[in-house]
Amino acid sequence: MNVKQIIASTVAKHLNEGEIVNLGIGIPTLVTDYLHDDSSIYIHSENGILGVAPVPEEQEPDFDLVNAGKIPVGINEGASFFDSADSFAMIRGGHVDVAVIGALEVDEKGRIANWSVPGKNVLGVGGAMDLVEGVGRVIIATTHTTKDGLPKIVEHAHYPLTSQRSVDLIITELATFRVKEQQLILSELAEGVTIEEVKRKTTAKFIIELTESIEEISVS
Amino acid sequence: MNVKQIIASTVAKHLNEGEIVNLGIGIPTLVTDYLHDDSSIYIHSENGILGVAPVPEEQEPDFDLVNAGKIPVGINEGASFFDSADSFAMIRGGHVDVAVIGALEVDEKGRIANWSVPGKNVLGVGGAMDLVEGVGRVIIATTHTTKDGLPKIVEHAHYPLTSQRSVDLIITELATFRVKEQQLILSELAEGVTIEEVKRKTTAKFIIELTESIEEISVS
Amino acid sequence: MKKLITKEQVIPLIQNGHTVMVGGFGLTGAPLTLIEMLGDSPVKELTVISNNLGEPGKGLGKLLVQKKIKKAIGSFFTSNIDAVKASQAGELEVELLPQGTMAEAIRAGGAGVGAIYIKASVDTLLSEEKEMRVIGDSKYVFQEALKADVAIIKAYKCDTLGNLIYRKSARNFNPPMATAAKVVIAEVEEIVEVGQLTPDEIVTPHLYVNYVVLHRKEGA
Amino acid sequence: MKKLITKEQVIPLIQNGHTVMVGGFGLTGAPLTLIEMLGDSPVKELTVISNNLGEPGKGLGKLLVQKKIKKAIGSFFTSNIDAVKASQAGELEVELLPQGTMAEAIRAGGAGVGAIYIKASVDTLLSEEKEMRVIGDSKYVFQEALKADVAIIKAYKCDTLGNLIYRKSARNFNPPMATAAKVVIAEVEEIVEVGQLTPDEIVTPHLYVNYVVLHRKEGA
Repeated sequence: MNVKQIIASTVAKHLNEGEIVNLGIGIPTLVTDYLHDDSSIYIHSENGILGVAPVPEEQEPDFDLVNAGKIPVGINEGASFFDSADSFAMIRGGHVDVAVIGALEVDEKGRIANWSVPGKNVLGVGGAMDLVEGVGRVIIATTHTTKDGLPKIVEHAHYPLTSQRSVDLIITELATFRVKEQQLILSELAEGVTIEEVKRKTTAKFIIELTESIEEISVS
Repeated sequence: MNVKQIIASTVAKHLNEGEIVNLGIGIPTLVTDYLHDDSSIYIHSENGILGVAPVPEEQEPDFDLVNAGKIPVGINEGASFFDSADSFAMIRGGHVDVAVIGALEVDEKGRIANWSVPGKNVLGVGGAMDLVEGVGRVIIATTHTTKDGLPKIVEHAHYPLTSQRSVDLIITELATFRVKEQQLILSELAEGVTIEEVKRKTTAKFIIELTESIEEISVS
Repeated sequence: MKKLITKEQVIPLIQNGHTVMVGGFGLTGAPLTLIEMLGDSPVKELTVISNNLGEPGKGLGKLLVQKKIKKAIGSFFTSNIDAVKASQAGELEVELLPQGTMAEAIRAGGAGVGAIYIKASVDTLLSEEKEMRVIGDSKYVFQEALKADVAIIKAYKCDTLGNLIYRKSARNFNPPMATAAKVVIAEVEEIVEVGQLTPDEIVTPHLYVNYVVLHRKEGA
Repeated sequence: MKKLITKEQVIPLIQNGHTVMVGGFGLTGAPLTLIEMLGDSPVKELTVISNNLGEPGKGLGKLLVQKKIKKAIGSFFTSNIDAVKASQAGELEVELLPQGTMAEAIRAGGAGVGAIYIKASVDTLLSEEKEMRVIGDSKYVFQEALKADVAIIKAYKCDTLGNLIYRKSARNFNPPMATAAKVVIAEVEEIVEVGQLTPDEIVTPHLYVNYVVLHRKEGA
């Protein structure tokens, strides 16, 4: 598995059966690859679909059936289509259980920045603010560092925040952090990753409370 | 024709082809009886129908298909069903051209009172306020006087107003008034009715500008 | 079907003092089986949000004579003489809203919109104690969103996931109410297999529906 | 079909300085034939309300390089490098809204709602100059309704009355935009006889649709 696949498969493990999950652009869209076929998790796409599935292999892509990343998808049995106003009514009204989204940065209170880069004209915000304010749980799926190797989980965000709300879970290829009372808690390490590596690549303060099973892996 | 039929048939003459018309409870619902079969006037019912028609004679009444008066109706070809929020979005958003509604009173500025009787607990307002604020033209369909013979078109309303908006047309079994710049204009007389009779049964001030064709009838 | 429950499971969901939305326009589209179940429950002091209060002894009219309803928020209660009597006797508190304002406030509640500005009832007795605001060149009334603890609604069919469709004008307030309560119980005439309702046909997607009960035909 | 018009009839409907809503999420559900027609029109200084600005040279991207667009209101323009350049060069004014706020503000515009309160973007840089208000125990941003002079939208089929249905996720912003403009022009793939679309199937009832043009398949 590559880095993106590691992140997406870890996210999949943190979803509960029966949940309605919105998947953001990029890594989050890969999550559907790691749900088992008889899963009762339903994927919501903010452009107007409940019940997104991978495109069936034998099928031609249909450009009238795309996800939030404008990539052709398939649908499950029991799926439905609706307009953008109704779709965001679901998000804003708290009817979507989980959002999995990317981030430019996460600060040490668990708040994210994922829409604007200072000094550049701001030309995109998309649905991230609606999702972070509206859904039950927010899961951040991101590489642990930037392309240049700089930490993305930082003491203070350099970029403007998406919301004052703290997210619930931050999942990278190295580790998983829970956020509790605006505090980051390192709860899982990926195979072969040490606490020291995570500390070196993270400038935000965090508490360590590894879940047993994962701790075993990390010390093995 | 009885009084109600005279009023409803006069209303029908004042509707234009292509208009979307909402019909209120009571006399207004009779208007559909006076539209010709190939009319392009479409009837909107605020409980969620566009394209109301009379119940076809051979058909059993369907109590899942009722008008605003909770009376079973039929539908035209091209009719559609929607929920109450979407239905009032049409009304409030100005997408319904005409509302035909009843009134307890009309004042001499053409404003109506049709929801509340002072001294009694107010227990009903319905959709009248939404209609008067939202639609293009408001046509009042009412008997000229109360059951007790008292004028309904009065100098000042005794009952609370439904809106500050003046209606566009007031149609009774005796006469039709246009409302222009908050002034009532007697524009038509029913067959056999004299200006004197209308004056006697109306306490609101009004101007007389009879349309030619009707004037001929009234003097004949 | 996992969401299908019985009367014994419905009763504890609605508790003393709860705010309950009840679908229907008059008796059309009203969840009569669910209302019947509430009639057999010891629950009391309910605040009911519903366009009407049924008819004397029918629908919500039953709960009214059982004195289970403390307060009613809706648009038209005049058609039930028992509501008029209860209000005059000081046994029923009434909050009247224009029908469209009510429908839109329920939609807002479900869509995570905090409040809306509506023209209906501006400068009338009905809103004399309400906040007004000029937006553009019109005056609007401030209306907070409406939400409920429980919504009981009536649909036509559901699939085994809980997707709903409605029958003709029995749709009315049911879809917006399905979005605006913490717990949504739908009474349906028929349950079909998932996949039987097409993605374009579904009116209320399953994420809004917590529980389903089967409609009991009168006399059955 | 009375509402069916040609390019020559479309062009004069959209005038210099007009505010134009344009449906679509990326190119999915975008009215490409109508946009093409605008490209051949001398019209300029348009304010465009659309989620995106197409792609470089495609869809609205075409009108952008023709410098017909003075201002863009939407949620995500970053995917078109030409929009980024035009903005940096001071040739394009941009107003960014969270995608859900935009969708809901358009719906409000169509539904005669003057303004709405939304949580998304509260206490962020995006709304630092916006009015806030606490309702219940949450903070909301005040958002005025969005309306337009003209909406150009894409639908799948229409009947000869102008009722519309959409295809899969090509629905997106098209139905709310169909409600929020003085003049609505729908581009459709197919016209069917009235009666071919059932009352439950119709998504946009004909009262919202002023004109229809036929979609021209690429290369055709």
